[in-house]
Amino acid sequence: MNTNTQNEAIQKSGKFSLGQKPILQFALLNFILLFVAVLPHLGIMRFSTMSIFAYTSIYTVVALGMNILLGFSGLISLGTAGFIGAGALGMGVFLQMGLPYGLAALLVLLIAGSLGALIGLFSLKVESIYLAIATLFIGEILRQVYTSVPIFGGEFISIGAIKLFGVIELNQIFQSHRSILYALIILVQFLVMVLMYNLVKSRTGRALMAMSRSEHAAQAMGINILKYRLTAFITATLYATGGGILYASYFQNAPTRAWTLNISLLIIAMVVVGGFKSIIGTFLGAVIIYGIPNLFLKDLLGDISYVFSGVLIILVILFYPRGFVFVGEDLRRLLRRGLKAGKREAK
Amino acid sequence: NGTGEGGAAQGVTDSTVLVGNAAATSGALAAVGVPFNQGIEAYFSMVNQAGGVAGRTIEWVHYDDEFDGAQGLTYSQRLVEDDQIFAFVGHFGTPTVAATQEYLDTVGIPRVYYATGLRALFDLKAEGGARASFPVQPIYDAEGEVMVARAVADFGAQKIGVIYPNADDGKGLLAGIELRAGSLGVDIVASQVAPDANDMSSAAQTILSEDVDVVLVAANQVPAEVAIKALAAAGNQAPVITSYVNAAPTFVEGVQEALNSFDVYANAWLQVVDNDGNPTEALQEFESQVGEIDPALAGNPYAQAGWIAAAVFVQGLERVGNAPLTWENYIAAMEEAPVSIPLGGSVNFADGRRVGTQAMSLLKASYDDGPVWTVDQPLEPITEILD
Amino acid sequence: MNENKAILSIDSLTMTFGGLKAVDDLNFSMNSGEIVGLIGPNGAGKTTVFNCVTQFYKEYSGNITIHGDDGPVDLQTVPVTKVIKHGIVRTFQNLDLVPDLSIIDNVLIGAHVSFKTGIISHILKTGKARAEEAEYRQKALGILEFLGIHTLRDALAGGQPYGILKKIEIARALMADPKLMILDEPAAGLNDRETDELDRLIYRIRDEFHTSILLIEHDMGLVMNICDRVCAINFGKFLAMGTPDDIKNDPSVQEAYLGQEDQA
Amino acid sequence: MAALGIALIWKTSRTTNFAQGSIGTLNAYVAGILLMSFGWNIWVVAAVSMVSAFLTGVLIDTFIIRPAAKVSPISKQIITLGLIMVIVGLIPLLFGVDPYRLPSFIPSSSVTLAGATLRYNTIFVIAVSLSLMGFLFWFIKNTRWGLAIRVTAASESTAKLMGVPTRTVTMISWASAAMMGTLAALIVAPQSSVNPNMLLDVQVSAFFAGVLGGFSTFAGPVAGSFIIAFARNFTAFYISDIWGNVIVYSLILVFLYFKPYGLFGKKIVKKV
Amino acid sequence: MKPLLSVENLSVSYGAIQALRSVNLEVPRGKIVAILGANGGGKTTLLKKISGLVPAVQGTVTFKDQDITGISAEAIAQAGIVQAPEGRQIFGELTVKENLQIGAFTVKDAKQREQNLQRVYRYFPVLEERSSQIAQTLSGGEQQMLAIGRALMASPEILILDEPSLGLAPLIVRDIFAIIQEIRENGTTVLIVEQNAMQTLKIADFAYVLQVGSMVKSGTAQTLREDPELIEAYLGT
Ligand SMILES: Nc1ncnc2c1ncn2[C@@H]1O[C@H](COP(=O)(O)OP(=O)(O)OP(=O)(O)O)[C@@H](O)[C@H]1O
Ligand SMILES: Nc1ncnc2c1ncn2[C@@H]1O[C@H](COP(=O)(O)OP(=O)(O)OP(=O)(O)O)[C@@H](O)[C@H]1O
Ligand SMILES: CC(C)C[C@H](N)C(=O)O
Ligand SMILES: [Mg+2]
Ligand SMILES: [Mg+2]
Repeated sequence: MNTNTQNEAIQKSGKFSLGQKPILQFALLNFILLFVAVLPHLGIMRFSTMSIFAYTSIYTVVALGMNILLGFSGLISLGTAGFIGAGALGMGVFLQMGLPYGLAALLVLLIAGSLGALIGLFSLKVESIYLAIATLFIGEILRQVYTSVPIFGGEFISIGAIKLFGVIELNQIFQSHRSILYALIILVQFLVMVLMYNLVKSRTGRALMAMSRSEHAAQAMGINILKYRLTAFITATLYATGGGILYASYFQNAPTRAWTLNISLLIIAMVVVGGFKSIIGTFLGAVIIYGIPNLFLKDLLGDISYVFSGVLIILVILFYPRGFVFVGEDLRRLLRRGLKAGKREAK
Repeated sequence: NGTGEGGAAQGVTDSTVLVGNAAATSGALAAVGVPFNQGIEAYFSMVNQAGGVAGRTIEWVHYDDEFDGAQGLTYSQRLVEDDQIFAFVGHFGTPTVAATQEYLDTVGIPRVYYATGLRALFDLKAEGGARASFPVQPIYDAEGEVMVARAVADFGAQKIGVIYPNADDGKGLLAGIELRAGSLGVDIVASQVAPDANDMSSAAQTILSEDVDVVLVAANQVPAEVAIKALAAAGNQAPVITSYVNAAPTFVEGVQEALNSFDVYANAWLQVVDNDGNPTEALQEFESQVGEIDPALAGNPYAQAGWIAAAVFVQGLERVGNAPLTWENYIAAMEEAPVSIPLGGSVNFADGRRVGTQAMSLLKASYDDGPVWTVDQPLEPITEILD
Repeated sequence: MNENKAILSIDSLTMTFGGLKAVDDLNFSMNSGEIVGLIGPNGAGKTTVFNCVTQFYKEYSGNITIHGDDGPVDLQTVPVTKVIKHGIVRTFQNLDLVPDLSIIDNVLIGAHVSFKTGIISHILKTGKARAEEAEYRQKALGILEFLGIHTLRDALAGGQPYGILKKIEIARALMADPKLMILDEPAAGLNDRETDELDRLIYRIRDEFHTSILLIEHDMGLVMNICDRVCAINFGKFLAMGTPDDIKNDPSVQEAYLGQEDQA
Repeated sequence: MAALGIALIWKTSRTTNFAQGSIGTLNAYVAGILLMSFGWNIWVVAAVSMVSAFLTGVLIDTFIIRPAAKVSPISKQIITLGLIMVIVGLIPLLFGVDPYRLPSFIPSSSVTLAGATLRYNTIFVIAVSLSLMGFLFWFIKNTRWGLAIRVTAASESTAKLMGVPTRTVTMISWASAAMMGTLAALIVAPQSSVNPNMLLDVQVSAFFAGVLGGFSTFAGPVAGSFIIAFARNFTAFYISDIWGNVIVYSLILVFLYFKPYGLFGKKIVKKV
Repeated sequence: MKPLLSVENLSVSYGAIQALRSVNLEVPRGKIVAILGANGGGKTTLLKKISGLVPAVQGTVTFKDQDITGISAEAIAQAGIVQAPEGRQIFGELTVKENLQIGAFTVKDAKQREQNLQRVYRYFPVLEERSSQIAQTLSGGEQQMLAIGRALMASPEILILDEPSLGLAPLIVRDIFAIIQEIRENGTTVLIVEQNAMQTLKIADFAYVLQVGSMVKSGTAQTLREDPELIEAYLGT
């Protein structure tokens, strides 16, 4: 072959940017995040800052589901907010009915999962912008149901302390409980990251990508488009609903009016800004979209922080069209260049 | 947490007292949150310039919660735990107030004035930490009752139409309306609308087809305006009464075309003109103070609300005077006698009574050279209107 | 190898688009182990025939039968995604790969239906799932080696030269252990030397993977070199079928497709 | 109207412009401030705000959409989301927090037609949208520049190879979309008021109208708009306002399932 | 005489991959110039650069004595350099006729456009038959004809063809080569990339060979046709 030199170059540059040992990366990231639970007790960080981290991770879980759709399957949903709402309000309703936490979560996931399957069915018929808007319909319908059906309480359902395994009671109004809740969220985030990685690196991940990038070849290779659309949508709704359950567990309150299109768009923004198909990138996306404005911008800029959040989204997309996760590559390159320069100087 | 024994509470030093709130000051609800906070700041700076209260100046901190309850809770916790404020002044918005109620009750920190009519604030006999809660604005249920009482007493209505959005405000008002209508034995024709609808013509037609004597527009701001426009388009002629929230000049401007077909009234818990139609002293003071920030704020009802929130809080401070500034003492001071509301009547917190202001007037909208609300019925205690 | 056993037979196949008869009452069959070429002018309906065989088009009339291990099967009763289970795989005239997957992962897509472990065991990465994944990865690597592109295995498919992309498509098809491989213009875009290489490759595929091959090609050099038999069609209709020499000398084929001998 | 603007951007960039409503709102504020500070006639104000809408569109195209040429369509949508945040955030800073009022184009008089009262303003609105729709439809379908717009949407780089000045094409379409959004805002404003959220509901409806009618045609979104408006009023009147929406949306979903490309949309055949 | 188009010292990279290394090329007016070479040699990249679709790392492209290295693709097309690109890139959702019409976007004169259309229909009658068919549903070869026809619609000064014979039946391939000659007779300069080397060298005036991004041979078509090394290395037997 006369293209060998180029091939090597391709091999180097074309590598999936998850790094060599992604699972280790996830472990490391979540381990560091776990420390956030401790810092406030040492007086190094405010508890409310930990809460911001908690919501960032909750949104990460939701956005990971969106990445399965958007990044791997080339599908889109504008109804995500409806499903986060389903998780939160569903927990509210079931917990108020006195169901144990685990059962309530299971039921909520089951219901939302079947709704996701319904969308999957739909997606076989409807494509591109029509699909996007069909999901927007579903989001809108859910939103209207939440605000009009009396069992959702009109404005909100107050959940209060949650009971795990019937014994451990966690009430977010106590700081130490908040830390435990936060740690649990990080744990779930870690699990979700690992499971997602395994999923997309398997036959299913390949099938999802083939389905969206080369539908005909996929069919010829025996990939059943319906089955994988269902898989994609069910997974995404389960993640979104799971995020909603975490939200309800941490916030211990389930508002009915919060689940607007805007939330769904922000979730998509997390994926886009962070990086399609990248798990770490999705987390970075959530940090940029939710974390940074709440951690820094608001304190620094006050009321115009909202404008800057918008500017931030636009800038990151302009400079990192493939996702902010590629900042890692840039940093590494800079570092290498710096090292080289340093060596040269040393000589 | 909270109160140090005998000594001062958190947020209190010899020369300062720190208070704050979390409010929506960005995004769509900035239109409410920004002037509201400016009203608060205007009052505090007036007090501070006059040397503060009992030797302490008032410091003020606020966070933007984007009208999101989760952020509202996070920032409220920051205010309590990290910034260690003495009290919330002007706790803002249904989502945040709803999400923080349990937490703040547990902490027992004083909250003076809620910028919402959230029904859950209504409490005839508050105890424990809930006693630190001091709602000032009317609560929707109570105002709903007033609406019906007015319709019957002042307009002799037998059959009353109601347009209400499917939200806490609409539902609260409706609950009050139904309660009072039941006891007065009048008929109600209620039509529900979506709070964000741009077109309420079908609701308007439903009401009109029933031939009602008075229409109650049980809604806030934009939906109320949309509803009144829809009523005009549908050919309504019956008088309309709407919520106190709408008793602002800009609202009249919005519905001015409708005034050709029927009269529009609004409840008001504030009285900014005296019986001769001249601006009250309280109003002049308010206008001159906020005018320093932005002259446009003078007619802004949200700025007025913020102003009131700060004023009510300061009255409590003044009552504590030189006694140790603790939560206990503050709560006792607030309960000890009715607190007067600048631009309005007064509010009585005695014996754990937490029901908001108890006096309302009736205003009538007109538009000649500009938008005006004129006093149709003076400020009366709710109990008297209801009789 | 049972040379004369039919593997695919097409009986009075007709496929219309609106008013256009893209395939018109076509009959031919091929035997197991055979390399058969399908030729004809542009728009003759060749790709359409492939699409009917692989069930991308289902509204055809006539019969397409695959003679597999368990007797003849009417392909029309088989959903498009199950065609591969009857040993038929294809490549595409306009390449159809996943650009943002590595080459080896693209090839692994060809093993999609072979996996026995399910989604749950993949998510949990059970030992079985791991072993199976490794097994197919090994197999894919073998095929890439066979095609001489194994050094590229971890490169992304997108941005590779045309010739490499064609080989990836072939590798993906081979992953499924096909009994019948259907190639749509495998030599298009290759230069003469690369086409020579392809000649030999196709033979080796037939012999080492024990498969029959049906191909469409406009490169007459390739067709005449490697095909056991050639079927020519025009305007969707059967024109002639026979050995390459028969076809080369068939006047109707010359007129419709090849042009006069002296210019060829 | 809003539906048309979205359809136009969809045609030219394969991007759905979530900021359509916000751009319209922004320029409605411009109209509002002109009206308040100078007391100009509503027609003049409308004309000026259309010019400012045009400029907004051009600015957005040059500073945001153009540099993002290499960005995937979904990312472009997210850019428009960022735009919403910028615009909604800027409005209070630029125009203060008070809502503005805009009068109707034609004062409130009405005509009774077959039992239903129609205000002249409504008739005017319908007439304007229909003629604009007709013109656009004709333009895109039958002119050289219309073809250029469609080609740019399909593949910008190939369009360039054909000598199509794609920059101008996208700029003009963003500008006209901004104008349509603004027109929608000016039409809606008298019904409610000029506030940052005024077009939220309208915009969602516009999307719905688009799918119902079919995005690939220009008649579709308009027909869709009228059908949805009618169906909502109908169910709202006979059932309830809240459930009305839910029912209408669900019905449309069912409809879409059977006619995935909308009333007028055609299925695009893909060749293997 | 100065060449109509010339490329000097041109290098192009895709990220880490260098696709062209200091390439030189001259295209004289009224001639057919062929670029040959193995897969991945950089032929398409060179054509893309000439059309302004990729940025250069170094070097210049000169057309009619003007530096067009940094000019936008549409300006280059308007100046008269038009390409039938690799992979056809027809507008699949438009009809055949609309595809042809957009090809003539730069032609201001309606009469001229009509003339060009008739000429394309004469070359490829099947396109006239299918003028209202959605381009996506054409057969592979028909799409190829459409791509070539679309480029011809622009009355280009330089016509660039990237593997025009790809997927075409032998008879049509012969037609294409005849058409290319006819186009040259009419005064259009042609720059062509082809795998079909021998046939191309028969009609070309000059030829270049690209290997792994570098120009390794160039000369008149005549000399290259007889170069044994070339026959051995790139053209096969
Ligand atoms: N979906 C379709 N709708 C309309 N016509 C179609 C469709 N698909 C194919 N055709 C027409 O049917 C005819 C046969 O097409 P097909 O793709 O089978 O040709 P082919 O023999 O493969 O040609 P080529 O060698 O050029 O690839 C062509 O004229 C084509 O335009
Ligand atoms: N978009 C791209 N991204 C990355 N690498 C690319 C891209 N396009 C081309 N390349 C690489 O650049 C080199 C030259 O490619 P080019 O397409 O110019 O070759 P070519 O001579 O036209 O080949 P072919 O005969 O396959 O058409 C190849 O190694 C190819 O892999
Ligand atoms: C904007 C707020 C001050 C008022 C609003 N109606 C609420 O209930 O929250
Ligand atoms: Mg074909
Ligand atoms: Mg090439």
